[in-house]
Amino acid sequence: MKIINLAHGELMMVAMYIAYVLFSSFHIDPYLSILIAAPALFGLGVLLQKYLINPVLKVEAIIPENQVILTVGIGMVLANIATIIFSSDYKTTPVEYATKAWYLSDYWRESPIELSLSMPWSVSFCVALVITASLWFFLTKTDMGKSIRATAQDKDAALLMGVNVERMRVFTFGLGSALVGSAGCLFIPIYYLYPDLGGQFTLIAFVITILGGLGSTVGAIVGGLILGVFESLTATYAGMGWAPVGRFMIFVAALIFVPGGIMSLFKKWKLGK
Amino acid sequence: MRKALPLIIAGLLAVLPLLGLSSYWMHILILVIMWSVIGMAWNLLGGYCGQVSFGHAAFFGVGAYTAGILYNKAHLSAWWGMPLSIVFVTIVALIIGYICLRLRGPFFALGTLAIGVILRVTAENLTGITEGDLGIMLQERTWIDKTWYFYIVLALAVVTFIAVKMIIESKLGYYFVAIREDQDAAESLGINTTLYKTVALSLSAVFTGLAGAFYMNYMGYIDPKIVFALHDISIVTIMVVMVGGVATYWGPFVGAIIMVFLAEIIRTIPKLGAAHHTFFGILLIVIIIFLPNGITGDVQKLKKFLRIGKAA
Amino acid sequence: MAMLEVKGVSRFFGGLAALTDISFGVEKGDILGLIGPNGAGKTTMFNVVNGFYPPSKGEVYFKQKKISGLKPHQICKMGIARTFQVVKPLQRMSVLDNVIASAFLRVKTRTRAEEIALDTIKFTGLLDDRDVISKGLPLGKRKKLEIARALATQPEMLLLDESFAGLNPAELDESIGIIRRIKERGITIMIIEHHMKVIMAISDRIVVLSYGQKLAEGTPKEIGNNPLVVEAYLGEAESA
Amino acid sequence: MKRLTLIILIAFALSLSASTLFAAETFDLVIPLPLTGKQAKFGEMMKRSYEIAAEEINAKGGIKKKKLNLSFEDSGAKPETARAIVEKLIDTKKQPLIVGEYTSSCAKAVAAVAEERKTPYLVVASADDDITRQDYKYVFRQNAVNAHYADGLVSFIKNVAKPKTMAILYESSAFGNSGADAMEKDAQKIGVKVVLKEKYEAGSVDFKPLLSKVKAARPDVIYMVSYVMDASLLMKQIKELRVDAKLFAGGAAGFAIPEFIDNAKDAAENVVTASLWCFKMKLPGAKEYAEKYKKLYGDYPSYHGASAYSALYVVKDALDRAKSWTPDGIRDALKATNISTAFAAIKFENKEGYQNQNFMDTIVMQVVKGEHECVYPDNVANQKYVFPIPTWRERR
Repeated sequence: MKIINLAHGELMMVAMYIAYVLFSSFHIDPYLSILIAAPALFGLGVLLQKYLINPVLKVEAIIPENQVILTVGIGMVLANIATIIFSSDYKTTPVEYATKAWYLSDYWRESPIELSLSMPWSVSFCVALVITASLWFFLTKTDMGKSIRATAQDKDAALLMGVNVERMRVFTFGLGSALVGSAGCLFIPIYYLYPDLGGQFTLIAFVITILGGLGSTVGAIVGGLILGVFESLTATYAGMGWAPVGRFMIFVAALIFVPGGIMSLFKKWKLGK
Repeated sequence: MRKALPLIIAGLLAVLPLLGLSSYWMHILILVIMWSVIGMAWNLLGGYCGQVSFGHAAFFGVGAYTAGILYNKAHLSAWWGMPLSIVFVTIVALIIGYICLRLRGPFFALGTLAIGVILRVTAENLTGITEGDLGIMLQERTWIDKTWYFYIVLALAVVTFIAVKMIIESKLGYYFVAIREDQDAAESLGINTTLYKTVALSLSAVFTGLAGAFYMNYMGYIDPKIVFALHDISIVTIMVVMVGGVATYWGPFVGAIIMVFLAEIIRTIPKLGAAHHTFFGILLIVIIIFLPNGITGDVQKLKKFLRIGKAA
Repeated sequence: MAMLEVKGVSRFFGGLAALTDISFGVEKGDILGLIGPNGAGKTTMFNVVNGFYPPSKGEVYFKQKKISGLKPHQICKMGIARTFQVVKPLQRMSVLDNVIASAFLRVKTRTRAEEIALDTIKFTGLLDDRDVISKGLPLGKRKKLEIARALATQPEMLLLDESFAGLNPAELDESIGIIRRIKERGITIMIIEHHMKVIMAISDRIVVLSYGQKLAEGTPKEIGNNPLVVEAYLGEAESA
Repeated sequence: MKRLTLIILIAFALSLSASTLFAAETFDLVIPLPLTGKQAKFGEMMKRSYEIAAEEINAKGGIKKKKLNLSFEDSGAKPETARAIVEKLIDTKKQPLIVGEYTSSCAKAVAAVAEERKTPYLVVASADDDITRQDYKYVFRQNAVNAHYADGLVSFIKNVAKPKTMAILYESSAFGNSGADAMEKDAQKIGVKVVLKEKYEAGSVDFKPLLSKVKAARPDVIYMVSYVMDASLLMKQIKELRVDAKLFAGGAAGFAIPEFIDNAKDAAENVVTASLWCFKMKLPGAKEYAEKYKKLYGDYPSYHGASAYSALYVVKDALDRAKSWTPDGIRDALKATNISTAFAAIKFENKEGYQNQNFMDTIVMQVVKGEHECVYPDNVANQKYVFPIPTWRERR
């Protein structure tokens, strides 16, 4: 949709607080709270887009990036409100399986290598995969999804084809918020929570999206994988203190050399064939 | 009257220390003026040339570290950082410009944001040069009294103001605005957009860096998380200009007054104090929606708005 | 001697050819009309000459110097100015400031630039609108502003991309007058236009493009009689 | 326009007058703290502790019959704001002494102002060595310096664990850096070889690349200097990767707060950490304070809170003794401080290049059956340490 949302991490933070409240008051498992947090975030996203971002897109201003700065303001407000409500204490949802893991050597005594698989990480991974797959299906196979992609590609053309661009924007932003909301629920068992947590994850989200290619679901996965591998490499060979430098270097490099992201390379390669 | 306004304001500011203001108010004034300088610098690039940078902390930090490293390694007075920061900041600006200025619009914003973070982490890791996270502390600041700091930063502000005004009213200014309005059109009118964007970036960076070098001298302590801060420097810079007025001479000054002075007042209101981020977040949102060019940028709208309020 | 020479220019986008092996020349002081159906590659041709796209193959020469591969601003500095089909005024600047900005190409001081700008504005009939913010101008005046801005760079050659599209008859006549007077100043012109009558009336020579290929070249008369052109383009246009 | 100016003026006037009206019968103390931003958790904990102490002091008749009236100002962990607050306290509120702040960078800014303005400043929880190494006459620090944070732990390592090798992991911050450097030196002194010393960015999610390196280096001791929750993530992932060592040791901060155990759960078991204080240690007042805190806020405080709590007693003691409530009078009184508090015995000394620094014994806490216990040194310990510790596989 070409809307840059620097409050993305803060939205995730909101979802994590929802999961936290559900867990601590009603003992609802964080994974199950997706069912509540995602729709709630969808609603929040819709409201934000409808009453704040869409109006700004229409306002004529000298700086076209007003919309980006607006989301900074939204992020500030969300984080500060969270501080006021929940104080700045660190919260966690201490689920039983938080430190469970499966070990290869437990099943196979003489295994030559020690392999381990963390349970919450694996569950989060699988759920994330399911969500991504359904998103991909939704965007490519359904009418609504096609309208969204049309709007993203060419707003004016979509308008001419009878797509309600504004509604699509609102819906998409809601969808994006719901997704990041689910991510928050998947994340809370392996991480922790405090009001200012958002910022760093907004940045990581951008790195991944740009790496993979804006507007590409598969690209996001590829981008995530590349970033993961690259970060491990910098951490191993240059030291973990340098990992953020690696992360943002590859980001800037991608912005400049592969502006369409990795997926555009694939397309080119296919075309070339 | 209009022409004399800068003189009057500079004059008024210049006699302020003679009134025997407490050192607390002097501190606030110094911060207001320092932020005006940074705001004016950002405005040159963002407001006039249309390149929205989310990484001005990079230049602020390099300026501050130039002063800090000179003091720490070369055992010179940190004041040498002011002239020398011009050189270093320009070099950094040229490199950043070479990398980021080929990006357009929001991608430039994201690119500069990333560079800001890269510089911070680099400063944290190059412990041999920057002392890393331990930061650099001046054993003794030059003066205890704030009057001289005030005049130095005021002089810096006046120079910046005049420079910005001269630039904007010259060929450069026309070119900057042309680039902001339409990069393709500007290019086809014979404007070397890459060159002039780099010029805008470098000029903006130099003034920001000077403010950074001043900060080192004034505050006496820096570390990477302070001077390369994404939120506390880069984003506050944008807010100063957005709130005060985009592409106006006085906007950054008004913005700095609001962001420093008003922040100070609101922060100290009991109970509500902790919510000052909410206040500024909402202020920013309201301004972007209703006065998208800031308070001085949309004076007409503001006047209309206030008049309606009175009538009702 | 040709002012501008296009030699075997091709331009591909991905796998698609927008221009295929085009060659033609523009004589000094002439008006060359570039016509062809939508999507024929006319604007792409302009973008190649003007430097927005480097040609994939072939070269462009201006006054015997190779300009293909140069940046648009370098080409403009050498003396080729252009207008855009979709007008690109510097929206939040006044008409005068728009023109001053381009006048700075050849002069250093603001006073000189303003003199040139005022001259140009007078020449294009925009004097009364000089303080209007260009965003608020009606289309006809914006088209004139495009021309004024291009002229203020004091070019030797002017590329006009559909400067007449969307004008009412009165504006049209006025614009034709302006172009004739530009020609009188000795400026070479290359023009893209859909208005057949206009193009036939003002052009010295015409090049016809179709699907990225050169279909024909000649005087308006020759073109009017060329059966290929009539079939591919003119006939179609008249029946439409 | 007029209306706007009016509102601003009123707000401004209110903020100035609010605290000066009742000055006669009370002693006003404004404490700068980070109440927003990433450090707010500690600011909050300290704020609550100050409040508990103030209430106790007032219940017993205040300071020289004057009610201690506390208020707090949020510095957001920004040095320039901290500086502004302190300049205001000294100038407009004429506050004769400064207490507070949390981050070392803010404390450095405040210390510089305090020294310049000749107003005593009591540092409560900022650990950076440099703060009391500047020849400052007016800056006092009651918590240990970072270089000594791990003294207790080092002696524990030397006398109990007796390792040959050590890996040091630390977060990228002033606290992490100086903590790691100090441990490296100490390790050398006790003949332990540091096989790996590596830094990470605070707030990281995935420590596995780092831990794989640790695993390959097979150190006997893994020493980690981490703020907040990085500590629990590190231990969780250590457990997951089954990185075994004779001893997992933390350098205070993140390892010493209750959230560490809440979050790391069984992965926290047997981890030892340096600490300045533990509510279970044998120290009069410690337990009472901790219970009061727990009753009000549902959790036990860490040493940061205890230090803040005791700071007010140090202040009260100094004010009681001070010949005059002027900056110099209070400074002289502080200089002569010699009291025992719920945090530690406090006495400001000049030695080892530090000025007006309180030297305290630091302790070792260990997580035993899901709770922090004070295990070392023996004279304050409430329980015997668990050593050697089982491997991860054995714990299953």
